[in-house]
Amino acid sequence: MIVQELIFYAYAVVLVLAASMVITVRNPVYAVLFLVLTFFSAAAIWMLLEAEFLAIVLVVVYVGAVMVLFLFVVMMLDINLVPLKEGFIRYLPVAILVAIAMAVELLMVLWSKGRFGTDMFPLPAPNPVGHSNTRALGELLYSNYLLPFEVAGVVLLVAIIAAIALTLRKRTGIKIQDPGQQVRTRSEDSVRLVKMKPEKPPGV
Amino acid sequence: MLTLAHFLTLGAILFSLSVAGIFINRKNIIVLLMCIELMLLGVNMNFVAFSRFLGNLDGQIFVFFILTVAAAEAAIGLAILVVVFRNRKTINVAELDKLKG
Amino acid sequence: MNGFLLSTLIWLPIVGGIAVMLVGGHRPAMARGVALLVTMVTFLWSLPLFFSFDTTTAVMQFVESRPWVETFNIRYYLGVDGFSAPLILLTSFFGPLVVIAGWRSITKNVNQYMAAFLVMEGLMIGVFSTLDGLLFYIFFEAMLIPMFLVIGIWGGPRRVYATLKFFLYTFLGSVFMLIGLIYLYIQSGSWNILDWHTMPLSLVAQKWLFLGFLAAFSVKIPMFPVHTWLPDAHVEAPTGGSVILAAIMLKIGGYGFIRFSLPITPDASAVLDWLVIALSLIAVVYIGFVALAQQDMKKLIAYSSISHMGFVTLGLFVAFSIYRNTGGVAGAALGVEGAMVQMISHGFISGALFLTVGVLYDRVHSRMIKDYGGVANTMPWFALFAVFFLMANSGLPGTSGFVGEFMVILSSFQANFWFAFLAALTLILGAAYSLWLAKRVIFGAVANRQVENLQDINSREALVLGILAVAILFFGLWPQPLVEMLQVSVDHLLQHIVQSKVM
Amino acid sequence: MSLQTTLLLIPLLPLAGAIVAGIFRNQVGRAGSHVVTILGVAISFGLSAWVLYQQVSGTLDSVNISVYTWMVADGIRFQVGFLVDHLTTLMMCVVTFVSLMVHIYTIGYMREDPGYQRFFSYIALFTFSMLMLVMSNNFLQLFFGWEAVGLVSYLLIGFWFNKETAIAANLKAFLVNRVGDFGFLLGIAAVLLTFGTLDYAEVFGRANEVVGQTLSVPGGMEWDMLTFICVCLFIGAMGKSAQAPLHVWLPDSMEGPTPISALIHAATMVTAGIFMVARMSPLFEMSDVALSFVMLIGAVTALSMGLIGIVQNDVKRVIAYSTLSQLGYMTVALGVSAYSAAIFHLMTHAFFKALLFLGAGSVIIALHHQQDMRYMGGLRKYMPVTWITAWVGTLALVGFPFFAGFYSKDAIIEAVGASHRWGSGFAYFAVVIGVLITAIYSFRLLYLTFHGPEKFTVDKDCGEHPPPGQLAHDPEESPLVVTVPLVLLAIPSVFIGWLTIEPVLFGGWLNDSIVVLEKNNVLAELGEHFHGATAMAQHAIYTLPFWLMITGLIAATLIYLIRPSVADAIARRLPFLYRLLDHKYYFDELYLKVFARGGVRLGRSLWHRADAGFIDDGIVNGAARLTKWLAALVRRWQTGFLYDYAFAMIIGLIGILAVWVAMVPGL
Repeated sequence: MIVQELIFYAYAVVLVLAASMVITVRNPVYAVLFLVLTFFSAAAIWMLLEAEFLAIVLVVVYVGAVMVLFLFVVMMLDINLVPLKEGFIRYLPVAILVAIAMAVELLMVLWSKGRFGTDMFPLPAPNPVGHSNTRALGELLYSNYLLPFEVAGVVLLVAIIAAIALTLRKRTGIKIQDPGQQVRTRSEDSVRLVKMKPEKPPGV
Repeated sequence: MLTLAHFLTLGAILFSLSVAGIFINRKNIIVLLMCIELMLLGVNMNFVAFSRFLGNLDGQIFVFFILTVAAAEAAIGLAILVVVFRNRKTINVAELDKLKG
Repeated sequence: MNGFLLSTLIWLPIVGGIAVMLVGGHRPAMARGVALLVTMVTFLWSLPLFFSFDTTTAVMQFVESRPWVETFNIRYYLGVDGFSAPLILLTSFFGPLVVIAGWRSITKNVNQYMAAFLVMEGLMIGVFSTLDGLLFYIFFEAMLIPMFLVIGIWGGPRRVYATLKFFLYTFLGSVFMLIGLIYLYIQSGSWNILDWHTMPLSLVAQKWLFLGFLAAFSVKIPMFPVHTWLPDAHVEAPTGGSVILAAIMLKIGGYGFIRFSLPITPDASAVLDWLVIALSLIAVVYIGFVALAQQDMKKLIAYSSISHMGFVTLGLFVAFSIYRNTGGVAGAALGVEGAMVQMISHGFISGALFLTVGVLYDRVHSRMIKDYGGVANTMPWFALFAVFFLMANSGLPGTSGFVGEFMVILSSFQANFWFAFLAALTLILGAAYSLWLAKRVIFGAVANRQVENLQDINSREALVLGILAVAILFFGLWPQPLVEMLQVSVDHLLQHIVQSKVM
Repeated sequence: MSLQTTLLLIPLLPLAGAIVAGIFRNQVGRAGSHVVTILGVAISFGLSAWVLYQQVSGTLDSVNISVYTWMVADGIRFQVGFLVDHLTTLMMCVVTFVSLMVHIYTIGYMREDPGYQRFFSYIALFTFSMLMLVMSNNFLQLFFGWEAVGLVSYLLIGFWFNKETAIAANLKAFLVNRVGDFGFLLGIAAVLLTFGTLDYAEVFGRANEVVGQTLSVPGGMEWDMLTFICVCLFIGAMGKSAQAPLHVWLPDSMEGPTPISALIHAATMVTAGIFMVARMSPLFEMSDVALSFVMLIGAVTALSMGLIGIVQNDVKRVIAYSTLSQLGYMTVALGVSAYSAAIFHLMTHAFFKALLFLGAGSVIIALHHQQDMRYMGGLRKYMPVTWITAWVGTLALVGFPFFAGFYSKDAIIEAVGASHRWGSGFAYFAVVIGVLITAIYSFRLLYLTFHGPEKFTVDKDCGEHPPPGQLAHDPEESPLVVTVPLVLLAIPSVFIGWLTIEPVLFGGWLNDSIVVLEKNNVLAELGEHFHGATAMAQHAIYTLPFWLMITGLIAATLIYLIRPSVADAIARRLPFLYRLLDHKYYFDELYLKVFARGGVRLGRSLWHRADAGFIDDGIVNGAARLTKWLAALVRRWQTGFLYDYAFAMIIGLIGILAVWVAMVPGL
């Protein structure tokens, strides 16, 4: 048990520190990298909670795809960083105040009267060996949650189309082929038949 | 001994940190998006923890959907960001005031 | 024919207005012609309201009733009694006059101008003839739109301010009325105004309703202290707009008191009559003084209108004092009839005065008194009419302006000496501002070159002013036909309002 | 021709003349306009005389007919109708006769005026209005006539509307009259409240039933109803008959053409108040307080206005103040219940005062519209007819025995002397001293105008608009259309008193219209000592007024004819008195400052402060400003930046959490 606690605290500290760095570092590239670290730590803690599938998904999908997307964007755009950090010092006290206020309120709820302690939520037994978290999730997802699952798919599709539609730009002044136009071409457009009198050779 | 409260506390701290992040990074839309990701992570943490302590997988299903939607959101958000940057040559939120009357 | 008389009167001008609109802006002559034709036909069509009117009964006549929105029990319910019939006649009478008055002075978008007036005429007739609460509200509000356009498009330099003020003022008042109407509907399950008349109501409910109606109608009439929209609206409105505003629209406020406040909330009226009477007397005296100080002819006439309309509200509400004093209503009918006569008469006189100012404005393009002087030298016929109308405005016996004031003063004397005393001050104040105006504008040596070059009124203007002068003189010398129309309805109203409706 | 038609024609013919001359002025032309109006008034006079003849001969009683119902409201029938009794007939004859004379005179006086037709139209309209007033059988029509004569008076004073003084005067006249009418209307309202009808016959018939009724005035007062009615009605009379302090309009009304001054502001309209009070004698008799009030007002007017007349230089204004003073006499007579004497003086005064005005007008024409007496003098040799008729008029005015004015004025003085009414001592003093004053200003006028050295010079080259006191040619006697009316008016000015004193005053001729209570009947007392008109005149030399008149004559002769420097010396010695009189007791200044300017200033300040300032700017625009201000305030939060909204959300979230934390028990 003590091992688990140690792991938890270790990762929790990393998580919190990384998250703090995300919001404070100057360079967005670093911020993304710290965010990646945060997600890794979170994944580790989820492993502790025996949510193996989600932990892996977090790492693979989130870190592998979304964070990379972030990195791409950050690096692709030529961002002038100076104005973006304006007001950082000015708002820091407010931010700290708000954050502390929020944290204190939340913690007051969480820790008072042992509402979320072992009395109310006893420690669950570890899953038996051979239990597949992925399988359990899959069974649930393809039965009870089939429709939301499909909808999620649609959401992703829409997101893909939207992202493409948004970023696609029609560039003028470049030579590109228009396949539609090529296919629509008819013979009349390309060949013109002209009737003309035969010309007499000169001198006849 | 790890209780539910530990995990929830971690989520709450994550959430509070992301709120502070929104405050101090008000100008930088990229970091704002990241803060939102952090916030979702905090929420997801809660879901997973509850799922575990209640022995109910529905919470994880929910996290699954949240991840989906968050990915979609990040994609579209970044797309918008790119378009904005292309048109306005800045992602400074303070300068994005064309719609203000 | 009687079955559709009122509907025809409402819809003929509205349809005619749309037709005029469709004539298009490039054929102004045709637009004027069609407008004149429509208004003339409307006027002739309204004459049965006078000749076939049964003066022996207070029940509604020329009734039309069919369901409209059955879910909410809203009906298309029309009918007239002694109060509304003269006002409808007044409205249709002014139709052709306004068209003729705008014959030459309006050059921009003639068809739209005429169309606005025709639609307005139809809507105003609708206000006077409807007996369904919601229909009344719809007409009451819809009427604002053409007026808003008329002032806003063909008005003077500050027209935007004036229209906004006019619109917001009226709107603010009528919203309170709408709340009252909805309350009445919820209580009675009917939109029928006549049902509301007989429906018992608690005193508290009546008070709130009374205040709601007061908000709507005191703005419309207008009463002190919600009168300040009127001078601005008048000053900016084109002549025709001023005429309709003064001659008809203000009367809707007085009519509202008669149709809604008094019969629906008689107990509240009796309790709160002091409020209305005090405001009326303030209007008579205070506004009289304010009118004295005006530099702008239209403003002066506008203030004088407010002062004169004070007599209407005074006449309507002295009944309660008389009833408290004597236990009977003898003498009260004089007040209510006086109020009605005053409304009709004020329609003629203020309309005529705005037309005379319009005649000058068309020539000199100024409404300021200081730009005139000695107009009688170059426009003798005009001076004749102007002095006559101003005399009528100051309540000279023999003109209709006298009759209403006389009746109201007689009636208010029965209620309270001081009411009559203050009201009679108008004799001095009215003469002072009217005749001082005459002195500065009509009389005196020719003031400037523009006055020197004035042309006297042409036959078209003479016709309009002449018709009004005849009307003013006729009702001054023989008000009996008008009073006869009112008599039974007034008696019925008075019998009704002295009986408590409190459950 | 039925009686009703006759009576209808009497007022309607002048009206028809007025309409023709006014509306069709261009069609009928100048000659047409005077023909048609004179014809109308002449027939009207003829018919009036015929009615009078019938009544004198006893074939016609007093008539009360209704013409049409004006309105029936609230069960009260308002009618238009005629009450033609002896009083009315007398007035009708006086009005139409003087009017006819003035019409004829006008042909000459207004010969060169461009507004010729308009003028005839107005005076004919006036005749109509005045007839409607005197012939009325109810208060409503009385009020109609009352205001209508006021209207025509307004139009006529301002006839020369290019003259700034004229249009100021007519406005003043109308407004001051309106002050009187204000009281009059309240009086009518009180009559209606008390009697429930406005018909003379019914009201008078029930006058004694309402004695002691009170009018409760909110504020805890109880006023005697009849006194209230009478005082209110008399306030109307004070306006119309120019009694102090509502007299200020009459002298200014002299800005109108002279025929008007004669017709309206001397003979007829200004006496409407006197007529009205006499007509209402059944009511006034019931209230001693009201009668005392009437008498005192009259006495003050008679005395104070005469004094002003002495210092005036404008010939018409002197006569105007004389008219005021004489109206005061009539009012005093009313106050002591000698209504017949008032009416009698009204009649004689109408003739001789019209004569004096027309004579003054004749002088004014001769001097090319010069009205200042300081530029007259010695005119008798140029204008003999005018001079003689002016002497006749003056003698009648000062009450020289055998002249018309003597009988009427002496009767009034005697009646006041015999009265026991509260305040009659003062009134007696006023009317007796008034005789002296009348003599002084009348003879002063005569001397300055017709006698003494010529104070104008004749200069043929003085141009179009000569300075005052210069004439292009010698003054000439006026044409026949002017002198004939003078002569025709001079005749009754001499004889009418002698002829009619017996029937009018003591013969009970007016008994069918006038009611006098036994205790008030001073004329009956006088009647006991009356032994015929001639005897009365002979007896005059034993009375104080006669010798006062002679004193006035001598004083005026000394001061103004023999030693003109004395007048200036007196004025210098008594500067205060002179200034007071010269400024007419400062009434004009007071009214101008307090009422006219004060009213306008009040209006302006109400307008700017209350209307435009408080309501419009404060409340109306204030509401708009408040909305705008609030919107601006709120708008500042609406930055348009997403993060600001996000902050708002977060802070809201924290707030909700805080509330939740605080509310949930046990936390």
